[in-house]
Amino acid sequence: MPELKYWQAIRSALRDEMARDERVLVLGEDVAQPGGPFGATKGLLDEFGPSRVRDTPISEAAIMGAALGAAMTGLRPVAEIMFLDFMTLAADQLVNQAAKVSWMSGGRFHVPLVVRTICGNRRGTGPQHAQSLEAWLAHVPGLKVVWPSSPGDAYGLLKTAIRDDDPVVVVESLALWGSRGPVDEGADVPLGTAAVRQPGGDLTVAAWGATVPVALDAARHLADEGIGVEVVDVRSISPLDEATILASVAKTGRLVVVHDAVSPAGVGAEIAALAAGQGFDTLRAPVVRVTAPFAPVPFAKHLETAYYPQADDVVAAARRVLER
Amino acid sequence: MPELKYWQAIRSALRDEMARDERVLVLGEDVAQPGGPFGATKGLLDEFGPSRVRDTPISEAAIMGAALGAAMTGLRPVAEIMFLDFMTLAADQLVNQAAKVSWMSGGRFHVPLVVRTICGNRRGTGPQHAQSLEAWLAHVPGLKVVWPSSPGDAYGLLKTAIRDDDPVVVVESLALWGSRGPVDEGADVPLGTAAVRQPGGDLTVAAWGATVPVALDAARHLADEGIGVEVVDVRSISPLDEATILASVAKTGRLVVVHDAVSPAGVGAEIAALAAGQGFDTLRAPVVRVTAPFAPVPFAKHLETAYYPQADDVVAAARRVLER
Amino acid sequence: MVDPYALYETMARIRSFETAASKLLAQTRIGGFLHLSIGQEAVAVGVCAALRRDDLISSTHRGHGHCIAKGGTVERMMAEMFGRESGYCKGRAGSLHIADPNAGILGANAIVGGGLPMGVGAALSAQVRGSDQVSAVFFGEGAVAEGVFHECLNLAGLWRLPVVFVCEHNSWAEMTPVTTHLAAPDVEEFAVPYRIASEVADGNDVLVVHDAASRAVARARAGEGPTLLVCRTYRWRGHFEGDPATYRDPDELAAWQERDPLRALREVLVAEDTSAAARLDALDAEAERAVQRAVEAAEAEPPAPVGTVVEDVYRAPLAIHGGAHA
Amino acid sequence: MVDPYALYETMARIRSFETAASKLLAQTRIGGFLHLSIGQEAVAVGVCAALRRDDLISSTHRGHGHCIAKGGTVERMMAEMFGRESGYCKGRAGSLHIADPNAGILGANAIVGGGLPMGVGAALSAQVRGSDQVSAVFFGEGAVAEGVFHECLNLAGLWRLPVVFVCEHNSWAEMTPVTTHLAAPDVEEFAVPYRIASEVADGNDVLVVHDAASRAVARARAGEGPTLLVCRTYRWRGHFEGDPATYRDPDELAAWQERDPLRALREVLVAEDTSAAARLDALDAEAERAVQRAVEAAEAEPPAPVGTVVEDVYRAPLAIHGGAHA
Ligand SMILES: Cc1ncc(C[n+]2csc(CCOP(=O)(O)OP(=O)(O)O)c2C)c(N)n1
Ligand SMILES: Cc1ncc(C[n+]2csc(CCOP(=O)(O)OP(=O)(O)O)c2C)c(N)n1
Ligand SMILES: [Mg+2]
Ligand SMILES: [Mg+2]
Repeated sequence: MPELKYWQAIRSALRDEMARDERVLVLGEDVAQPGGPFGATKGLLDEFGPSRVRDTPISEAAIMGAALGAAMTGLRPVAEIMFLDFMTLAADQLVNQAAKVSWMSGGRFHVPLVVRTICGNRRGTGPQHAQSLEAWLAHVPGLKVVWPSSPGDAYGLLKTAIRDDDPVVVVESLALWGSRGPVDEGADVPLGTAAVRQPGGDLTVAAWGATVPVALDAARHLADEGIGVEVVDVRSISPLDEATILASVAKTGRLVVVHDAVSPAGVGAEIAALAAGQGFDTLRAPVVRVTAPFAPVPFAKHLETAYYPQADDVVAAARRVLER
Repeated sequence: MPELKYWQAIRSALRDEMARDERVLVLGEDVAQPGGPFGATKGLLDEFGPSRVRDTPISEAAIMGAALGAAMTGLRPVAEIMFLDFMTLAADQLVNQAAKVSWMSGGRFHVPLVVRTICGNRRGTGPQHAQSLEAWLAHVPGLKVVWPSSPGDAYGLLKTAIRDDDPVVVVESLALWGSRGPVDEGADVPLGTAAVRQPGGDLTVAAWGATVPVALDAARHLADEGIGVEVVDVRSISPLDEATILASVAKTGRLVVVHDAVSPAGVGAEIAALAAGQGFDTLRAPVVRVTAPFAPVPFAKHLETAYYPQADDVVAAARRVLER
Repeated sequence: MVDPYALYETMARIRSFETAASKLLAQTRIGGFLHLSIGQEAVAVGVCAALRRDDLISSTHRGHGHCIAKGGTVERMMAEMFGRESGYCKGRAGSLHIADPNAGILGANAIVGGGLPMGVGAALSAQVRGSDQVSAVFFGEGAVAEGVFHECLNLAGLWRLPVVFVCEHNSWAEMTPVTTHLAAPDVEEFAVPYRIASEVADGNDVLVVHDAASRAVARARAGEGPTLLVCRTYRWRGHFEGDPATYRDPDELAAWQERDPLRALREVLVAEDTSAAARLDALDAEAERAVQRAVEAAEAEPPAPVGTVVEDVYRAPLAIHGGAHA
Repeated sequence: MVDPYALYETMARIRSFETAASKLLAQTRIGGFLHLSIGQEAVAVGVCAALRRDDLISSTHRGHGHCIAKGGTVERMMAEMFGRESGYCKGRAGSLHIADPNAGILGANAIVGGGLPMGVGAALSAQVRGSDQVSAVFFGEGAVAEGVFHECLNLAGLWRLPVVFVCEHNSWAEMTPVTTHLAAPDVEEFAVPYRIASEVADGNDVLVVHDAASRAVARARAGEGPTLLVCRTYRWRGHFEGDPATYRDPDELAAWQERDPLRALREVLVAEDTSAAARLDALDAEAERAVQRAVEAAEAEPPAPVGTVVEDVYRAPLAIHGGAHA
């Protein structure tokens, strides 16, 4: 298995799918000639030509909607919305249109659309380039949402997303852009599945994207003290893999959720609610959410570091939960 | 105390605040000459003139952003975004701009902006005019969000919102448009407070907007069986009145949340997570969320009726929780 | 050459359909928001007659005419208004969301301007696939104030996409006149800064609309890029059924009613051929019968089963979260 | 009459500030995304010199020049880049978000086109309050593809708001040339369908920009409505610091560097007056010293306290939900 960087894995998935299926089209700001704002589409223009790899104007709504229309009429577009924060500009096209077309048309139109977008969290990009808006996406029927935390998943989830017949938003972490890992080009990663990154019996920590390394770090600390943390990489934000999360909570009885989004009505709330609902009988301690404070994302490095959950915060939360 | 209809209460609050404070400005589609798509701004143009009461083009982003700029420079605008679904078109201006200006400017600019918007749920308006997107708003630091369930609150919350120095989104229910109730023009309703609409000792039902009557209805049914339901009208979606909700759960040990939004990452999840976190030790049964299914809002009356939570659904959920 | 009787027939079918829908709503036999295009039929028919069946349209809240003209059947449309499973949206989404891949209808739309990008996307698809399909996108002049209109013109202009932007310019957006919602009413001027072709047509003359649309479609099909086609017309009814339209001058309405697109075409045809009147009367009668049959059939069907409301959210069923019975 | 030496002085301050910022970033003494306007100073200075202190501007991701020209101090701007509490955003939001009510700076902005509506809103406010304040809104030609630009032109045209739309047309949006992102590069043409005035100015000639801006501001102040002012210019640096800008032809850059706005003004002044050179050299030196002092002062300050990051989210503190220590 080759080792690739996160962004190379993305590029590799795009390349492989474009080679396999001529219906796949890539469009977005700076994706063609420049090869992507951060390199993830480098080489595609040369290999697949200007019809299938297109630089767009700075028009997020039109990018999303044009990709939608193309998806309804025989193509399988991969649209790039440069930063997740800019999804606000494409929100009508995504939420009121793309997500509803299958349902509204009585299942007669399908929308094999992939939207790639970057979350700039933990990379000094500030309040308008680093918001974690996955909860918005999870709240929209008709969308699927994934957030890979490793090059392997970046490859596998994107590939599966492109082959899926429904709109899938793939959120990518700029913070993980240069991280390396094995990429199995044969293996698909099914949408809708979480992955247990580390088994453990005392406590479940659920995380995704850039908080997975944070959770694993905390788990290592706690392992030194003989505490077994099960780290669940949620990975599929919508649909949630409820079974895997509930099974872990059933085993450990304790749940901490870590995410970079703010807390109110975040995906952490959904996971906590799941535990408080179907998981209630197995829950032995309060569910603790370790999240960003209810404030925009600061730019200055030292403030940003303090803003996002760190391994220490997860360890502290774990201790509180384990006291019980 | 006069009895007013819900929409009349809104109009009355606008009128009173415009008369009191000449900085208050009303702008939106069809709000001036036509008096609002559903009458809530009737008469304001005549009384306050075309400078302060403005019909806009169909330009949700510009409406929101122009109101923001006006709020930053000495006015107190009340912008109308006709339906909550259209907030998607103004989302950048609301989320990336208005909500962050105070924080980004180091507290030097303030944004005394009110955004009024209607949710068309339970009124046959279909998939693009009836979404309950309050969870999106609750997830945005810098916004306050309220949803009145009665004429009294429609008046009181709007008035308080106009006097507030932060951006407040007021969601109004078309389903309650013609409902009547007493309006105390002297009393302010503070933002950030829930209201216990009916006390009870056996079970807490949290609801807002058009599900408050549903919850009260269910409570009446259960009262006949000797079951005491405490109905909490959440009313302030952000910030949540955590104390009132937790106090009720501490008393009853059981929580059902009812809302018209879909379930995943909804405000119901937040309230369930609150119970599973700070409220865990008082919780004696799983938290049940009674919500719309994970699908767009149907147009046909019989489908819409089945789609939204009804009193029977709340009663059934209550029974399940009370078995424990 | 287009057959003017075919144009008339389609206009009559739209007129009958909407007249029936208006009555059905007044009788509460159907529900929902109903936006009628009575008086504007010539635009829908003139444009769609210039299209092939495999061409695509994207429509609006005032979309019955577009859908019928593009080949949507009154049976399935009526079934949709009644909330029947045989409706275009399986009865769940209503007249604001009619869509049909077989007839090339991407969808009506309840978001002003919301359908423009998908129409541009269909044109993009045709271009990428090397097909000569054309996409026509309907919108009211009110949608010109939505930013997305401009994003679409720019994209279509840049990529020279085979799309015809059809503005149904009826001078009103809900209860607000164009003088209040556009800085200038001359929508066709927007073609200039985007370097796209434009056409202005009398939107109440179906032959004129058809001519202009045919030129636009021919350009698109030949790879010569988009056209902005502005048709001035007028809606006879209120913004939606139930709107008394007290905001507008009755004389304004009366003047436009004088220019009824059906009557206008009838006069042309009758002037050409004395037997035309009878033929047109027959078409009127047949249109009404067809709609009547559709109403009866739809009404006789059972309501769409309640369980179907959670279907088709995704192509393959997912475990549905939430719901009242969760 | 505008004092050209004052114009020069401000351009020199901007040039010094950004040159220093570039070095500080390269030395990792500061962090963040840094978009420099070196080469474009004449637009910021020409426009802002036509404004009063109580007029308002709304700025962009490339906003240091606008902020300095409008009266932002290099001390507080530099403190912001260093993440100090004395910075304009209390060190929390960085150079992309500088705002100052006292200097009439509504804010820089990291969303392309995001600042346009608030600038229009400031003009609306002035109109409603009966003030004669004017609002100037800066944006790049890339923002013309964002729908909100058009919504703003329409609204401003309709209401004849006192706003000047200033397009800094540098022919590039990130790594993409204008030919790829606009159907036509002639942004000034958008004034026509909105019936607003337009001006085209050589964006590297501060006197020309100032003249055009002064006319636009005068119209706005007189209640004659908005102007679209398009200034052709060029950025010397990459899109952001760290971008090697390999996508563009070095000759293109070289040609524009020949037209350095500071040097151009210097040549004019020296031709008029032989003592000018010394005076301008002194201004250059003073600009550099001022920036250097600001750097030293900012660097000497302690980092903004970590707790301040949750302040000012609301005017009155609320119970903050969540957070790592919840
Ligand atoms: C985004 C959005 N904003 C507002 C509305 C409410 N609305 C529905 S139709 C309409 C007027 C549309 O006018 P126009 O585009 O001219 O079409 P017409 O009704 O005249 O055919 C408005 C404002 C909406 N449906 N969507
Ligand atoms: C809504 C949005 N889309 C995309 C971006 C990424 N982005 C930042 S600057 C830029 C190019 C802007 O070009 P232009 O407006 O011409 O300004 P210039 O950089 O040339 O000064 C882009 C695409 C963004 N910040 N916001
Ligand atoms: Mg109209
Ligand atoms: Mg540019």
